[in-house]
Amino acid sequence: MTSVDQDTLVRVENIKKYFPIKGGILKHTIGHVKAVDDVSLAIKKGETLGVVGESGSGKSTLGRMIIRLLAPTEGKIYFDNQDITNLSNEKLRNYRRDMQIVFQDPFASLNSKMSVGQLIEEPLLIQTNLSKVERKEKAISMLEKVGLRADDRAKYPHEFSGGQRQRISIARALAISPKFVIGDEPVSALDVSIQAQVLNLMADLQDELNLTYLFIAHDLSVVKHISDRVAVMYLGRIAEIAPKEAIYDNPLHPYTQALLSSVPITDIDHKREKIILKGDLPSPSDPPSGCAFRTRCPMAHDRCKVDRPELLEKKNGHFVACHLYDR
Amino acid sequence: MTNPAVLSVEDLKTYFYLENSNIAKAVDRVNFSIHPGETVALVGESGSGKSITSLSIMQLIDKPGKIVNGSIQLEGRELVQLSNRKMTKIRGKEVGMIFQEPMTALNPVYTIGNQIIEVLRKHKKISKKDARKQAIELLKTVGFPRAEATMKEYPHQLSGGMRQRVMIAIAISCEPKLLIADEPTTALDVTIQAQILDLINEMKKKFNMAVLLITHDLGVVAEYADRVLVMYGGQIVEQGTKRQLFKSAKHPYTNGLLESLPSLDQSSDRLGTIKGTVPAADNFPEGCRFSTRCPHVMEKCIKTNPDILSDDSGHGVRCFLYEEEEK
Amino acid sequence: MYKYIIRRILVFIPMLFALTVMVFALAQAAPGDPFTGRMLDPTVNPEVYQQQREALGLNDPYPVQYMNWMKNILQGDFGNSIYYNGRSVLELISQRFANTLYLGLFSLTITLVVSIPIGIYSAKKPYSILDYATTGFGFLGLAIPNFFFGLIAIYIFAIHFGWFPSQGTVSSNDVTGFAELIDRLHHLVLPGITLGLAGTATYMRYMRSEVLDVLGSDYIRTAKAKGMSSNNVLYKHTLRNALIPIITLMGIEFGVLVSGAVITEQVFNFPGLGTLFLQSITNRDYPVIMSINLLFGVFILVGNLLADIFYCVVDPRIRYD
Amino acid sequence: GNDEEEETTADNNNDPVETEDPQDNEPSTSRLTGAIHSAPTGLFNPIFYTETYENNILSFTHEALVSQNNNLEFIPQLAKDWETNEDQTEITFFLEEDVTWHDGEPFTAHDVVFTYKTIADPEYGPAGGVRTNFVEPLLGYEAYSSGETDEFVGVTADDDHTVTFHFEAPNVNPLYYSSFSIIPEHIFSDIAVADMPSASATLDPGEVIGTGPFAFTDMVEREQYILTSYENYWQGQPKIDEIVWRVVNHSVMTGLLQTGEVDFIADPEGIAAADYETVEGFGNITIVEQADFGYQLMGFKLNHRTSEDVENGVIDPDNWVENEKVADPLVRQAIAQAINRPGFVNGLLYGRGEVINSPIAPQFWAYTDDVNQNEYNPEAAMALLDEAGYVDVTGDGFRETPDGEEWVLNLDYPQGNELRERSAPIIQENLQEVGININLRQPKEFSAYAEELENDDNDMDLYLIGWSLSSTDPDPSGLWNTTAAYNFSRWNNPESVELLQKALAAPEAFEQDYRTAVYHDWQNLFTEDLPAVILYAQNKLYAYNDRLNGVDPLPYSFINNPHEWWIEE
Amino acid sequence: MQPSPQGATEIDPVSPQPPLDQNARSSNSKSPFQLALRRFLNNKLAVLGIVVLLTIILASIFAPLLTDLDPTKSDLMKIENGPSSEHILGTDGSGRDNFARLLYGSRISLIVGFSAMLFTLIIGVTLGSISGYYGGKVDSLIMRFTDLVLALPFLVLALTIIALVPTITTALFVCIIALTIWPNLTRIIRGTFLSLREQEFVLGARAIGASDFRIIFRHFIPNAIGPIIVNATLMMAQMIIIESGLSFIGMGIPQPTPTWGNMLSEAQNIRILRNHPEAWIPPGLGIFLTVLSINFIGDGLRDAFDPKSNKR
Ligand SMILES: Nc1ncnc2c1ncn2[C@@H]1O[C@H](COP(=O)(O)OP(=O)(O)OP(=O)(O)O)[C@@H](O)[C@H]1O
Ligand SMILES: Nc1ncnc2c1ncn2[C@@H]1O[C@H](COP(=O)(O)OP(=O)(O)OP(=O)(O)O)[C@@H](O)[C@H]1O
Ligand SMILES: [Mg+2]
Ligand SMILES: [Mg+2]
Repeated sequence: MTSVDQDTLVRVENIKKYFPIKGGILKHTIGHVKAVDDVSLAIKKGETLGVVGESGSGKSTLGRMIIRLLAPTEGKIYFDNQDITNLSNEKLRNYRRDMQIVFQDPFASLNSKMSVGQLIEEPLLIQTNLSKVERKEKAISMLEKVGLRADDRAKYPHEFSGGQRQRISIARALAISPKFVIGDEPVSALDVSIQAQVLNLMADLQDELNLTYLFIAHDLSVVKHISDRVAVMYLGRIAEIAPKEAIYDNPLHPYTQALLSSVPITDIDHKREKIILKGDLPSPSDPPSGCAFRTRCPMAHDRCKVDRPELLEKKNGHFVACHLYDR
Repeated sequence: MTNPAVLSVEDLKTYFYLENSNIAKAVDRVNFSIHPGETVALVGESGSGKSITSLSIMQLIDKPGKIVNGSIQLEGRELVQLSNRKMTKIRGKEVGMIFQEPMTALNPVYTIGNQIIEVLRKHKKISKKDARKQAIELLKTVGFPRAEATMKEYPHQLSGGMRQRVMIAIAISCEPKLLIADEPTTALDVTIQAQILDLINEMKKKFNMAVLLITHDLGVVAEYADRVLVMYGGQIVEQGTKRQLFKSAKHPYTNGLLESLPSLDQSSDRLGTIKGTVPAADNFPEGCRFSTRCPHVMEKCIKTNPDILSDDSGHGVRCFLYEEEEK
Repeated sequence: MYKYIIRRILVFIPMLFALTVMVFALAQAAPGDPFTGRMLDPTVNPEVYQQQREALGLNDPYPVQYMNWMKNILQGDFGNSIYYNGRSVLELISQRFANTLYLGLFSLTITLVVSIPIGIYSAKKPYSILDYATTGFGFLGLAIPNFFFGLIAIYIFAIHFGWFPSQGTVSSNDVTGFAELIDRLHHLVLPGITLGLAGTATYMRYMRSEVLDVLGSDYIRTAKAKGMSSNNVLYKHTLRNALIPIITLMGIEFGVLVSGAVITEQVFNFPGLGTLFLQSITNRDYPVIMSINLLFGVFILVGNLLADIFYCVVDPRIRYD
Repeated sequence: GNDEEEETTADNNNDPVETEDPQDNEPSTSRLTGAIHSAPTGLFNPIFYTETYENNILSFTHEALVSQNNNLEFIPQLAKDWETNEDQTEITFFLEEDVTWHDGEPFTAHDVVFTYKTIADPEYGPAGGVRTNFVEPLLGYEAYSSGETDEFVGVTADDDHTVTFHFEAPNVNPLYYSSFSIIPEHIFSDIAVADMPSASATLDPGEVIGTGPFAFTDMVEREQYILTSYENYWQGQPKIDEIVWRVVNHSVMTGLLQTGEVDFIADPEGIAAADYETVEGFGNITIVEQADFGYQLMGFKLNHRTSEDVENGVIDPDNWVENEKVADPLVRQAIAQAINRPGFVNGLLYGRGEVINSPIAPQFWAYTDDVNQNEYNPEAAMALLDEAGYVDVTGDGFRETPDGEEWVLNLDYPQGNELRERSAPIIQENLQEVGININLRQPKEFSAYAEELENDDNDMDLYLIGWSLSSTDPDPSGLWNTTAAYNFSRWNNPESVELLQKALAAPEAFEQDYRTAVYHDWQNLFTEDLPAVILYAQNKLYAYNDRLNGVDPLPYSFINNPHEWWIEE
Repeated sequence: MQPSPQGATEIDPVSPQPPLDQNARSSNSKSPFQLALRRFLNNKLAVLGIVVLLTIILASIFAPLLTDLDPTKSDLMKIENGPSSEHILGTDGSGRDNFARLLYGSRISLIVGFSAMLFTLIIGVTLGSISGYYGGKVDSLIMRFTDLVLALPFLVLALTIIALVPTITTALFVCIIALTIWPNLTRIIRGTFLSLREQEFVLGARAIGASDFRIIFRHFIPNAIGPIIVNATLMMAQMIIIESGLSFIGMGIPQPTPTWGNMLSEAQNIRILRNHPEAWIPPGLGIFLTVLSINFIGDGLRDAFDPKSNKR
C-alpha cells in the first residue's frame, strides 16, 4: 500500500492514537487508551469508505486524525500523496480547504451565537480571498444546494430542526469545495425520515461535486446504503475491509458476521439465524492479548490468545484480520 | 387472543400547558390495548408522543402536563384519577418500565443491589435477606454470572448494556403483567441491542407478560413485535399486525417511513423521503397532523382531522384516502 | 480512593508552603510595626522600643526572619504577640478559636437546618406561596449587609425587648454544666443568625435548584416507576444526590463564613478569631496576623480537602485512583 | 459528666462565698458591673502593662506609696509619711504597718525595693517593660541597668517599714518618681525578669497579687474581668462584694447602661459627648463631667530632619531644614485665628470641652490662661496674613507667598479618632475661607502616620495629633523640648529650652511657685511662637447608675477609694 | 450512482411550515442575544431591577441638580440635627448634609461596585480564558495560584492588604478588592472555556483552519459571555456589600468621602440607630435596593442566557 497511486486521495499507514490515562498519586501516565491501534487504509478519489463499529471502537478518532484535528501517536497520513503527518498548524491551514468534517450532533456542532450566513461564510473568509459580496453569493448558493432558502442566512441555528442543522453543517463544510469530507455519524441523531433526506443530499452532492467521503456510522444499513467500501472496526483496529457487496453478502470476520446478524431487518418473512455475542466491548485501555475480539468470538481458539491477526487480503480487495483465514 | 386485555387505553389525551399559554397536545385521542404474552410496538419519530403515552399509563405526567381525558385500564382497573398512593402499589409491581438512557436511569449513589432490593421489599413485603436472595437470582436471570459482586457495584461501574439489564431486572422483579420498554436499546450498540431485546423477549415468555415496546426503529419492530401502533403527532395513525404493517401499510406516513429506511437486504440508489419536519406538539396543523408533509394531501385533510378506521382484521388507519376507498 | 486522598495531601503540602511564603510576604510588606503605633506615649523613652525591636529580631533580613519563623512554626511555636506584650500567639489564638468555632458551627447548623428543608420544600412545591416566600427571603438575605442586620437585631432583640444578650459568649464564669450550655447558646443566637443569614439564603437557593434538577432526572423517574412513595423518592433518591453539590458549596462557603465572622464578631463584641484578627491588623501585630492568616489558610485547605474526600465518599461515581 | 464538672468548679473556687450554688444567687452578694469597650491585653502587672485597659483592673488591685488627691497633690497611700533630705537627693518613706498582700503575706519595704530594682534590671526593657523613666534619675541606675554592677542602690530598705529613694541629682519632684505601684517580692523574686510577663502571677486571675481593696479573681477572657473584695484590706473591707468589668462594644454601651446591665462607664473613653443628653434622659444615671488630661493639636512642621538623620535615628537641630512655608510666626498666628476652635467644642464636642491655648492641662497648678489667646477671628487672621505679605495676587482665591509663589500647605492626619478625623476637613474649610490653600491628604492608618511624623524627611506642613498627659507633673519637656523625640513640630527655640530647664533646676525649682512662674513664661512663649495650635481639650464623661454610691472621682480617674463605694438596692 | 444534475433540486425544500422553535415564529428572526434580551425583558423582577437601578444611577449622576449642598461641607452649628427643610435627612456627626451624602455616596458606592467588578472581570477574563483555552501547564500554573489566593478567606486577605497601605483612596480600594476576589470569577470563566473547548463546534472551527485568535474571539467569547455577564453582575452587588462591610469596621474608603458604607457606619451607635432613623435608613435602603435590583437583574440575565436553569 505504499506505492504512489494517482487514484488515491487519502492514505494512512499504521497510524495509532494512544490517549494517556493519568492516574496514580502524582497523576502520571499509568496507561493508554489505544483508541486507534495500527490502522492502514487508503481511500480512492470519488469513493465513499464507510466505517462501522461499536461505540468506542475508535471511528471518530481515526477520522479526526485523518484530517489532522488530532495528531497521531504513530504512523503516516498522506493526502493527495503529500505527507501531512507532521505539518504545523500554519501549514495545515492550506490543506483544510480540501478536507472537511461533518459532526454527529447537529446541536453542538454549530456555534449557536453565529447566524447561518456567518457560519457558512466563515470557512470562505478564512480560506479564500472572496469579497464580501462573493461570499454572500456563495453562501446563498450553498444554502440552496442543501435545500434551504437564501433568506435563512439571517437566521440562527436554534431556529432550525436537527435535520436542517445538519444541512447547514454540510453547507458549511462544502462551501470551500473540499475534495474530501468526513461524516462522523452525520445522521445518527436524526429521525429516519430526516435521515433519508440527509443521506440523499450527501449522495447527490458527492456526485455533483465529485467528493470523496469517509462515512462513519454505527448503523450498518446506512453505511451499506452510502458506501462503496466498508471498514469494520473493533477496539481500535480494522477487523475487515472490503467492497460493500463483499462485506454484506459474504462477511468473513466472525465479528462482522455477528454484527450483521444483530441488525434488525424489516423483512418479516426472512428469518435469520442470529449470532448473539456474549459480553461487552472490552476496554480500549486494556485490550485482550492477541486478537482483540477473541473474548467475544464464538470461534476463538488458542492461537487467538497469542497472535494478533494481520489484516490480509483474502479475495480481491477483501481484507480480513482473523486467524480463521490464515491457511 | 380471547383472553382479556392487560391494558386498554381509550381516548387518551395528555396535554402540556406551556408558559406562553400554548397547549402541546403531546398525546391526543389515543386508543389501543395489549393482551398477555403479546408485544405491541409503538413506533414513531422523535416527539410523536410515544414516551408521553407510556408515562401517562404510569401516571407519571408532571406539571405542566395533564391527562385531560380518557381512560387507562389495567386488567379492568381504571388508572386515571387513581390516587398517587394507590398508584405506587401498581408501578413497579404490576407494570414494570425500562427507559431509554441506561446511563442516567439508575441512581448513581446507590448500589445495584440496593436499588433492586428496594423495589422487592416495597412490593413483596419480604425480609431484607430474602430480598437479597431474590435480587441475586434476578441478576442471574438477566445474565450476570457474578451476581453477588454486581450487587455491590455502583451504576457507573457497569457498561450501558449491563445497566439496561439491571433496569430489566428491576422492571420484572415483581413479575408485572405489563412491561413498558421505552426505547430500551436506542443508546446501545447493535450487538448489545440484540442481547437486550432477546432478553426482553425471553422474559416476556417466562412471565407471560404483555410488552409495550416503544421504538423508532422499524427493524426492531419487525423482529420483536406482534402488533404495531404507528404514532405521528400525538396520534396513532396506523395500527395492525406486524404483517399488515410491513406488507400492506396504508397510511402515507407509514409508507414514507418504510421507504426512507436504508435496508440491508436490498440495495437502492435513493431513499424515499418524507419532506419537511415533524411539527411541534403545540403547533399541530388544524386538520390531519400529517397534512403538511403528506404527498397525497387533499383539501379536507387541511381542515379536518380524520378518525382512525379499522377493518375486520384490526388493521386501522387514520387517513381520508381510505375513508374514500371504503365508501 | 486512598490513593486519591494521599495525592490530595501531597498537593496540599506545597500549597501549604506557598501559603506560608505568601503570608510572610504580606506581613513584611506592611509599613510600620507594633512599636510605631505605641511609641506615642510621652511618658515612655522611645529608646526602649529600639531595644525591643532588636530583641524580637525585627531588624534581621527577611529570609532570616522567614527561616526563623518557619523553624519555630514547625516546632509548634507561632511566636509571641507584640501587642499582647509577648504572650504566645498560640495561646491567644486557642482562647478565641473555640469561640469562633462555636459561632461558625452554630450558624452553620442554623443555616443547614433552615435552608435545606425549606429548599427541599420549595422545590417540591415550586411556585407555591412558600416557594415565593423562600425566594423573597433569599433575595433579602443576600441584599442586607450582615453588620447592619446585626445592629438592628441588637437594637430590637437585645435592647428593646431584652430577649437575647448582645455581647460576649457567656453571662459569667459561675454558670456551669447544662446551664452553661444554655447560656452559651443564648449568647450565640443573635450573632449566629446574623452570620448565617447570607449563607441561609445561598444554601436555600442552591438547595431548591439542586432538588429541582434532581427531581427532573431520569433516575427519579425510574424510582417513581418502581413504585417508590413520594417520600422515599424525595428523601432517599433525591436528597443524597442534591446534597452532593452542597458539599462543594460548603467547601467554598467556608471562606465566606470566616469573612462574615470577622464582621459579625465585631458587631457583637464576640471574642473570637475575627476580633483578634481585626485588632492585630490595627495594631500591626504581625506574629498574630501571620498566624491567623496561616490558620485560616490551613483551615480552608483542610476544609477543601475534607470536602473533596467527603465528596468522593458520598458520590461513588468519583473514584480517583 | 455532671459530677465531674461540679468537682472542678469546687476545686477552682476555694473562696467560701463562691461555692454557693450560682443558681440561687442570694442578694447578699453585691455586684457592680462596669463597661470597657476593649479588652485588656491580659498583662495584670503594673510594671509591664502598656495598654490603658489593664489600668481598670490594676487600679483596684495595686497600690503605690503615694497617690494624688483632687488638687493633684500627693497624699499618703501605702506610705503614711515621708521626708526629704536637704538637697532633695533622698526621700524616705514610712510605710503603713498592717498592710497585707491578697495572699495574706505582709507588705514591707523590701517589696518597694524589689519593684524598683526590677524596673532597673537590664532584662526589663527587652522583656517588654517601658517604665524605665521612673528609675532613670535614681542613684546608680546606669550602672545597674547596664549590668556593670548587680547592686542596686537607688532604693534601699532601712527597715521593714522604712524605705529610702536616692537620686543621682537633686530632684524637684521626688514624689512623682516614688508613685509607682508596688508588686510583691515574695511572688516574683523567684521569677527571672524576662519571664515575668508570661508568669502566672502576671496573667492569671487568682494569681495576680496586690494590696488593693479588690483582688482579681476570675475572668472570661476578653469578656469579663471579675474583682472580688479583699476582706483583710488595710483600710477596711470594701462594701461591694464583686466588681465585674464587661467588655462591651461602644455602639451598645449606652443601651446597656439604660437597661441596667452596666452600672458604670468610666475610663478610658467614658460616654460620648453626643450621648450626654440621651444618657441624662435615662433618669437613673449620674454623669460626671471633668476635664481630661489631654488635648488635640494641629502642629506646624517648623523644621524637617534630613534623610540621613532619619536613617541614623539622630535628632540634631543643627541639621534641621527650616520649612519656609510656615516659618513666619504671623502666619502661624493667622492660622490659629482662622480656625474655629470654639466651633469644634460647641459642635463636635457638644460643648463638652474647652478651648485651651497652651499644652499644659488646666487642672495643673502650672496652667495659665493669661496668654496670647489667638481667638477665632477670620478678619484678624486675614489682616495678619496681609501683614506678613501673603496675599492673593493671582486672583484664584488663594494667597501666594510674599515672593508671589504658589502657597499650598499639606495637612496630614491619622485615622483612629473619630472627632479628629471629622475636624480635619473643617480645618481645611476654615483655612480656605481666609485664603489659605490646604491640600488635605487622605487620612493614614495610625502607625503608618506615626512613622511619617517621626521620620519627618517629607513634605508635611500641618499635622494633627492628640496627647494625653500624665497627672503627676506638668513638665512639658517630653513633648516640646527641642530634642525631644515627640517634638514633631521640630520646634527649635533656645528660649523655650532655657525655660524648661529652669523649671526643673534645683534648688529654685523645689519651690512650686517658682516653677509656676517659669511655666507661665513658657506658656506665653509657646502661644507667641506657636509651634502648634492647641485645638481643644475634651471633657471626660463618666456615667454611673444611681444605685452606686460613694463615688468620688479624681481629676484623672473615676476610681478613687473604691472600698468606700456601696450599693443601694 | 449516476450523477443527476437535478439531484439537488429534487430535495424537498423546507416546508413553509415554520420551524420547531416557537421563538422563530415571528417573521424576522432573532439572534441569540435578541432572544436573551426578550426573555430578559419578559422577566418582571429583572425589569423592576433595571428600573430601580436606573433611578438610583440617574439620581447619582444628577446629584448636583437634586441638592445644592456639598456632601463634604461640615457645619459645626448643625451636628446630628434632625430633618429640617434645609436638610431633609438631617445632618451627620460633622454637620454634613445627609441627603447630599446619600446622593453623592451613591456615586461612590456605584463606582466602587462597578469598577471593582470591571477590574475583577478584566483579571478574571484574561487569566480564565488563557487558562481554559490553552490548558496544560499554563492552566495548572494559573490554577495553583488561584488556589493559593483562595486559600485565604476573602476578607482576611483584603484586610491584610488594606493594612499594608498607609492611605486608602477610592482607586486603591477598588484595586485591593479586585486583587483579592478575582479567583472566583477566574475559575468560573476557566470552567466555561474548558467546557467550550470540548464542544464540537470548536473542533469544527479548527477543521476550517480558524486561528486561535479567531476561535477565542468568534467562538469562545460569544458563548462564554452569558455566564460572564451574569457573574459580573452578581459580583457588582457583592462589591457594594463588601464596601459597606469594610467601611463599617473602619477599613473602607475613609471619611470625608461619602459612601453608603460610611454613612451606615455612623449608625453603629444605638443613639443614631434609635434617634436618627433618617440618617441610616436611606443609605441602608440604598444598599439594599441596589443590591436587590442588581441581583434581580443578574438572575434575569441568567434565566435569559440559560433558559433551562431553574436557579432563583
Ligand atoms: N480526547 C480523548 N482522551 C482520552 N480518550 C479518548 C479521547 N477521545 C477518545 N478517547 C477514547 O478513545 C476510544 C475511541 O473513541 P472514539 O470516539 O474514536 O470512538 P467511536 O468509535 O467514535 O465511538 P462513538 O461511536 O461512541 O462515537 C474511546 O474509548 C474513548 O474513550
Ligand atoms: N415537559 C414537557 N413540556 C412541554 N411539552 C412536552 C413536555 N414533555 C413532552 N412534551 C411534548 O410532548 C411531545 C411528545 O413527547 P414524547 O417525549 O412523548 O416524544 P417521543 O415520541 O417519546 O420522542 P423521542 O423519540 O424523542 O423519545 C413532544 O413533542 C414535546 O413537545
Ligand atoms: Mg464517534
Ligand atoms: Mg421518548
